Amino acid sequence: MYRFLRLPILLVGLFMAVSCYAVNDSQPTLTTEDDLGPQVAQPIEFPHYRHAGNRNTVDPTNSDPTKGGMEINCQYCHTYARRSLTAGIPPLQKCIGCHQNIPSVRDKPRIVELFKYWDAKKAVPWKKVHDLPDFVRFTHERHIKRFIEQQGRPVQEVCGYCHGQVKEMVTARRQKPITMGWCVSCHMKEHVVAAKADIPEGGTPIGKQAYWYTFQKPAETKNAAGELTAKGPNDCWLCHK
Amino acid sequence: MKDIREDIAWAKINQDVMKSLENPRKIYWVILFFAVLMFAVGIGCEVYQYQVGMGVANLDNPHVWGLYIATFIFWIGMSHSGTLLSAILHLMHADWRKPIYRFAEAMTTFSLMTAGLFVMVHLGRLWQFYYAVPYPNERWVWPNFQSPLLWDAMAIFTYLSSSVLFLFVGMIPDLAIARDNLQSGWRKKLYTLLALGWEGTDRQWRNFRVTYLTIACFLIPLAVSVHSIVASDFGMSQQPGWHVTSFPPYFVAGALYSGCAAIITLFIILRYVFKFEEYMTLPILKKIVRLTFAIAMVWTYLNCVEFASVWYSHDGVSKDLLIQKMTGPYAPFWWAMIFCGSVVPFVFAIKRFQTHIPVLFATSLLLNLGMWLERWMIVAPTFSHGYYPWTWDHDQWPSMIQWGIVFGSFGWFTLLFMVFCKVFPSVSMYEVKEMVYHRTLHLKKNEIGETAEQGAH
Amino acid sequence: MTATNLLENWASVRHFHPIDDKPHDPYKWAMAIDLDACTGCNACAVACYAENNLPVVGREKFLHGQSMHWMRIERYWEEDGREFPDQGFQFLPMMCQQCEAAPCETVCPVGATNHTQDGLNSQIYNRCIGSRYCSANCPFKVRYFNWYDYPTTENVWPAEMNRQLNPDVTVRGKGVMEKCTFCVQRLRAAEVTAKGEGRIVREGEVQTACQQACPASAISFGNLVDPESRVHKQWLTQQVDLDKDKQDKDQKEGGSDLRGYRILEELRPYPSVMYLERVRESAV
Amino acid sequence: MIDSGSEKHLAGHPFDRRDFLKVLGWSGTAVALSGCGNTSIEDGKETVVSYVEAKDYVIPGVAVYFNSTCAQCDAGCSISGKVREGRVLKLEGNPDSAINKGKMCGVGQAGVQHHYNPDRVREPLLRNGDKGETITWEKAYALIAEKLAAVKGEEIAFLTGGVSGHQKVLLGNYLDSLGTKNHFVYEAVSPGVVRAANLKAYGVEMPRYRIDKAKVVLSFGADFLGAWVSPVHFSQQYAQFRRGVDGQRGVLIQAESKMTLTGANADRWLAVRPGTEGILALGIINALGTATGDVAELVKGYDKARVSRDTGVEPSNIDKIAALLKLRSPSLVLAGSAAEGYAHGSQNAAAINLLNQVLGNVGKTIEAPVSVPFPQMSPAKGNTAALKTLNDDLAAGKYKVLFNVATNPVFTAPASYKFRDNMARAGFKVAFAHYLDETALQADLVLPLDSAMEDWGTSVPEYLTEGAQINIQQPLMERLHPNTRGLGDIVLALIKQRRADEYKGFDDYYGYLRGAMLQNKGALGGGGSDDDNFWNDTLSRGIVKLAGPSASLNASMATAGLKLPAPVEIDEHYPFQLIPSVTSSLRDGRHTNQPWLQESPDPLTTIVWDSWVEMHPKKATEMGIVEGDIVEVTSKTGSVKAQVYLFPGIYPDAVSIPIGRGHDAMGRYAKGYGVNPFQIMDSVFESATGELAMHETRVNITKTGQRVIVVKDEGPAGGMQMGRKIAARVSTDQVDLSKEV
Repeated sequence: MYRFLRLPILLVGLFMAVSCYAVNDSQPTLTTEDDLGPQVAQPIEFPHYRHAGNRNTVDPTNSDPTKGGMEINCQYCHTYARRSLTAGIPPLQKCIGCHQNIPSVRDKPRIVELFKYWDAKKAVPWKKVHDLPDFVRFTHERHIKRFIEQQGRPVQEVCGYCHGQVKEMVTARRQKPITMGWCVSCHMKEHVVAAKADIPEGGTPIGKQAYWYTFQKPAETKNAAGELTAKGPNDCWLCHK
Repeated sequence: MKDIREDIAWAKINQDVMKSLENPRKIYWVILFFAVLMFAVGIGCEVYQYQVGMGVANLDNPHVWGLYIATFIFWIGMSHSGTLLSAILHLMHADWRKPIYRFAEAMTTFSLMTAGLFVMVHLGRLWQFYYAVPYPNERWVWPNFQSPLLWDAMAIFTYLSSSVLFLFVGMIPDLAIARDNLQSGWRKKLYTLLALGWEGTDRQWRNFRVTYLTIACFLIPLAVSVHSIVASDFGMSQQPGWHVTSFPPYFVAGALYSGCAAIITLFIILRYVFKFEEYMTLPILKKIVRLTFAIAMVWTYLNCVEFASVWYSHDGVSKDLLIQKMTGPYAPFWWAMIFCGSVVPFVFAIKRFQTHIPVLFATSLLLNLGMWLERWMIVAPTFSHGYYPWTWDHDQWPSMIQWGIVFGSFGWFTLLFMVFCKVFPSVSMYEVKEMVYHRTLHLKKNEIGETAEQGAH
Repeated sequence: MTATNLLENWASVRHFHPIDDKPHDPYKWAMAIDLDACTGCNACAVACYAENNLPVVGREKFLHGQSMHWMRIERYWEEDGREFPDQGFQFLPMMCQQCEAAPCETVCPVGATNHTQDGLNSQIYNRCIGSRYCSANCPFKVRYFNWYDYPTTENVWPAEMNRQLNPDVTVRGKGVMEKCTFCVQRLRAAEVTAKGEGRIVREGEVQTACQQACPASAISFGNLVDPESRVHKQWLTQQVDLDKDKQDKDQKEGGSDLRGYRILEELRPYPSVMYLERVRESAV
Repeated sequence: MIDSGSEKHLAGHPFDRRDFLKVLGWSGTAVALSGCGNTSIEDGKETVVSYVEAKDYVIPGVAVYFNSTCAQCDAGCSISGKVREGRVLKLEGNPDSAINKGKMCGVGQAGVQHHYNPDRVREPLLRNGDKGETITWEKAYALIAEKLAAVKGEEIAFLTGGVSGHQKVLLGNYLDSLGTKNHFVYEAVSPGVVRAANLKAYGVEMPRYRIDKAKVVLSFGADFLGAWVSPVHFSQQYAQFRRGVDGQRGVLIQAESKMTLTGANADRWLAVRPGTEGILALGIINALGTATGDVAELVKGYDKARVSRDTGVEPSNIDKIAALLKLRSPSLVLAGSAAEGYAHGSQNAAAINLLNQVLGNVGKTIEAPVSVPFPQMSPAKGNTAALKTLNDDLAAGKYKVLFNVATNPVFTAPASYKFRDNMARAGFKVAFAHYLDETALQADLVLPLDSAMEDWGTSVPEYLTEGAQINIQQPLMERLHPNTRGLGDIVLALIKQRRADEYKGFDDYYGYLRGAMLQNKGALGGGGSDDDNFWNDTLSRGIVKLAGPSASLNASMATAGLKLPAPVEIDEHYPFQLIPSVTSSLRDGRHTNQPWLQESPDPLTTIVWDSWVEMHPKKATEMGIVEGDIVEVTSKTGSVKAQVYLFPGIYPDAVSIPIGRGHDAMGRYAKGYGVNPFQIMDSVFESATGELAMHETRVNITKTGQRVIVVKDEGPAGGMQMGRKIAARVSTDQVDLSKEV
């Protein structure tokens, strides 16, 4: 006899469930290590682990190419990152510059392939792995300045925030979601502000604080360790323009 | 004359209304055919516009809104009459509403749906409309809750869902009747599903009454708010001609006005097409006509209020605009609006015409035209004569694509409405029975009273 | 913005009006245009086309009023019945006034146009759904809508011509609103550089394209908060304040002898562009 | 910035000097055009841009600026090209240049649209009936050699625009080698008459005008803000002039029959009866009352009443101007195209120059010009008389081979010249062309030229400002089309056919140019520095500044021969004077195919993409003409049909049609838009110089009955502000400018 109430109850229940989800879970799942992007086929299978990976402690000369890397700084090759929006791929000249002096691997297939490009004076057509939508203008420069140069954090850690554990990969593969919410989630966090003590006289207040705008002024926010913290800027026109 | 024959049998009511579902007059199919045709034209235009860009509507840079927004307001306005007839008159115990509220309610729902379409059609990037929906998303961005347009979207959506609910709830007993009158077929299945197991028990009736009344009470403020919010799309902006505090009541009055006019039109059509002469009687029509006349006068008054407030304010720009409306390129339309909206309704004041079907039909169409023009006159002239003289526009004439989509919307509405009337009982059987019952009760009372009086002597 | 953001500090996300207790710091980009120096030559408008990837819409679309010039040069003269405009014309470069209390911002249903912390009125193309409410509410009518998909329209950017497109500026597709950005791509680059060096952007370090091109140097642009900037000095001298009600000269009886004014400032959108009136020699 | 000398060797490969100019990772439309395209992360779909070799300063995502010279007009502004990933994106002004000081006009900025223009000629084309057949350069050179071998030196003619610098030297040598002296330097719009009048009055063709020093500028139709001589430079001076000398704001008075951009900026604009500018000048001398001797004698008859009657300028205005000129000194009087465009143009200009002398401006606001110390590099100035001579010679069948270097006389010669037909009389016509314009279409062989962004060169502007300078032009990116060539390269290749021994040391024009520059290192200010350093330094600056010799002004008040005709009576059949106006964005029509310029509204009428006939509203009302009416403008020579725009800034008995539109070839943005007033221009010549008198055509206007909507930026409110304070104006007595920043 209450049959006619079934549909309304169902509808109301559904609505409530959706609402509860909306309120509770308005911040979508963001960072997961296993959220791997697709494996991208590259013209040359560049071994990141070999270049950037940790040294093999047992065999410090790294004679076995399958174990241990050279611990080369990311910025040694991706030199544009600290000066430009894009991290870029180094000119082929850079690869050759080292490899012409490493005769031991000269006849390895990848290196042979590399020299083929060099002889033909053709750039290697690397595929983009972290390809953001065209209306997103992420700046590498600012993030490197902020975290590596101002705060002195390790390079691989800083790059790894967004690129994951590249030093363990062969060719790079996307590990983080890199969606807008994911970017924003980091900008909403309270980060430690590295106030360099030695800002020269006449340095502007902005030199001492990591953030642009006083309305988000970090000055009063301190974390448990007593360090100043602040959120990242929250301005659409930083990335979209 | 009486609103309805008191001697009409309940079985005949069932029979008549159920018959309307089966065999309307041939003209029904003609109307349906043209509705589909018009709708197809509209779809074609929209597809073209989607592909090529909004430019095909011949809108331009200062003049960014056109017929879409005007017609949007028009349809929103249409939706008010249903609420007026079914909810307000229900609360006021106006008995005569009973045979006609169902289709008025359907009209509300469908004109809201049509209005909603215009919001979409109007968007430059229709495919991104979901950005305006507040839901948790991976972008971590909410829509702008300050924007009247967002309030609008929400208000319309709420009103639409409530209207659908109201229409549906009010139909449950009738659906049960329809279910019980059929033996088999898809209709039987449909009615069975929708009747929600209605058996007509006392308890069900009691719950039904409460539910219905509650939704009715809920719907009235909603209806007023919807059009007030549509008005605030304009009133909250600072453009001359829009920035007027009297806009919300003005819009609501206009809405009721156009809604009533539309009811008269549809009344006449339904009465003929579905052979409802017995139920949609001329005395009822007369009542609507009088109501419409009253609202027309309210609208005229509010119109004058708008002009007066522009006039006594020291806002030169608004004054300029008003003069421009009266004398500029839009003058023919503006005067047509005044004529159709304020002069034509005096036909309704003439007793002879209050039940004269051809005259009423023509007049109601004119009123609708006037109300549509009113919306256009709100939207367009401000763009062509705003604050900044350099960007004053030539009279911006809508392209055929824009007209096509507006045209198509009428097809879409007619299509929905006609299909509804064919599938669902468009006259409320149980309420008409109630009405007849009440009338006979009244008679009986009179008889009893008379006898008692006689007996006293 | 997240739900938390929404619930906690909605107001601070939306309002950066000069009237509150939150002064702009360290940047507030503003402009001053000297109409007495402006010759109406259109160099600024062409510079804007070059810098900001503006489409050339062609004759037909221009006829329909669908042109896309972010910066337009308006030409006025006094039509008081005289036979010749013998006192010359007045030219007025008009573009988005980057209002502090911008009428366009509050009405956008999706928040595609917002106020940035450095006092710009941002327009986010990829967020825009094309309701065009912002343009409807703009008293200056300086917002331009992409009525067509110009990137794919014939002869807008045919092969080779498209190589000129500035990679720092999004090329807008159909259905989005656009407007003058004060060359935000240049501002942001300068801000990032300055910040990396622990200082603020210096006067003259960044120029808008129109300012850079203007042969008569009629346009000055800079950081209004920076006391060293020319714009700051100009605004100060002309007693023009972002908050219209704080302008001393308006209180002065009999008007002032200062040339600075902002267009439609009586509506109080607090525009960030000050114009200096054109001067006419009274001796001839 | 460009490192050429120190060739680095890396793994056996020499470092390519111009590698940085290569386009980096251009994947068609995808990169730039999909602005609102993909909305989510895409992995592995696009290719990353990378170099094989790169200079340290080449960073993807960061623009590099290279200095060069604008080639859009002859003013010689220095530019700084923004280059990213091997693409030139934008042209900005080079702040080091004394001419433009970092500023640019619209035409100059549209130079990128010339470079990237889709309608450029890409291959050498040989006429085959009505079609052009693609041939190789070798074949083209061989063909030229073959044709030249068959003719005598004097049967060869060269038609060019203004040339200067090493190009001029090389071209001169080539002409020498051919044994011809027939070099015609032609500019359709040139101040030829003014040059001649200046030479007479001041002893130099083009003195330095110091608008910035003047307190009053009285300009007789010199559109120095729009299109006259060096507009960007003058605009800067103008801004200075408005800001004031000693706190006093400069006053601009413009007298002309059709308002120009400069006129629109004037404090007082005088509508002068066409052709009576000289009379007005003499009338002002008379009103000044300071002249003595010959001059006083000359102006005696020019009393206010007569001058006012002749010129249409009110006597009160003449008084006011004379009073102002007396009061505020120094002043500057300019003679522009409106004064020189008549058969008595020289007389007009002489009278105007006389006014300058009477006012004592020579030496104050009219200064001696400087010139480069290399006379062979100084510019060959174009004029219209050259074309007239060439045309007559062609008609007489004097030439068998005609070389045309990127000029377009078929478009810019008056139809009465019948240039197209006369050109056909030359047996073999070679066109060096950017576009297949009207003239190139008549050629037998079309050689595609590099754009200014691909080519090497040097130039010396005609109008030099502070000190002499040689402008350097260098490639900003690699060739867009592999088969175009620089003019220098082509001439070098051709001269090698004649004098192989002399030029065998130069592989290409770049080599020639570098060699020539290094040879004169000392004189070019590079004495002491090593060759590579000097060269790199020169390229990175884009300008070589020199202490040039300064000519001296000779201020003789020669009144001899100065005789002004009375204003012409209205001709019944042709009641209007036609004023072909030069607009600031289209000039002589060579840039019409650049869409930014087509869509750049004309500053005065705000019309885009079309031509118009400017008419005074009063006259139009009399004739029942309204805006948008299509009228037929008929002269003795021909007629054109165009829309009417009612414009009060014109003398009522004159109509004006702008020059530059009305192409029937050239490209998609030029062809079919508007009309070409050259088609109805009568062949009347200035009596002293033989220049084409462009303002001497008289026309009749008839309604055709058609009407169109004028495509323009202004709305129906026109120039009215409707009581709003939009473009506000204040008079000098109500404002205190001294306190301003």
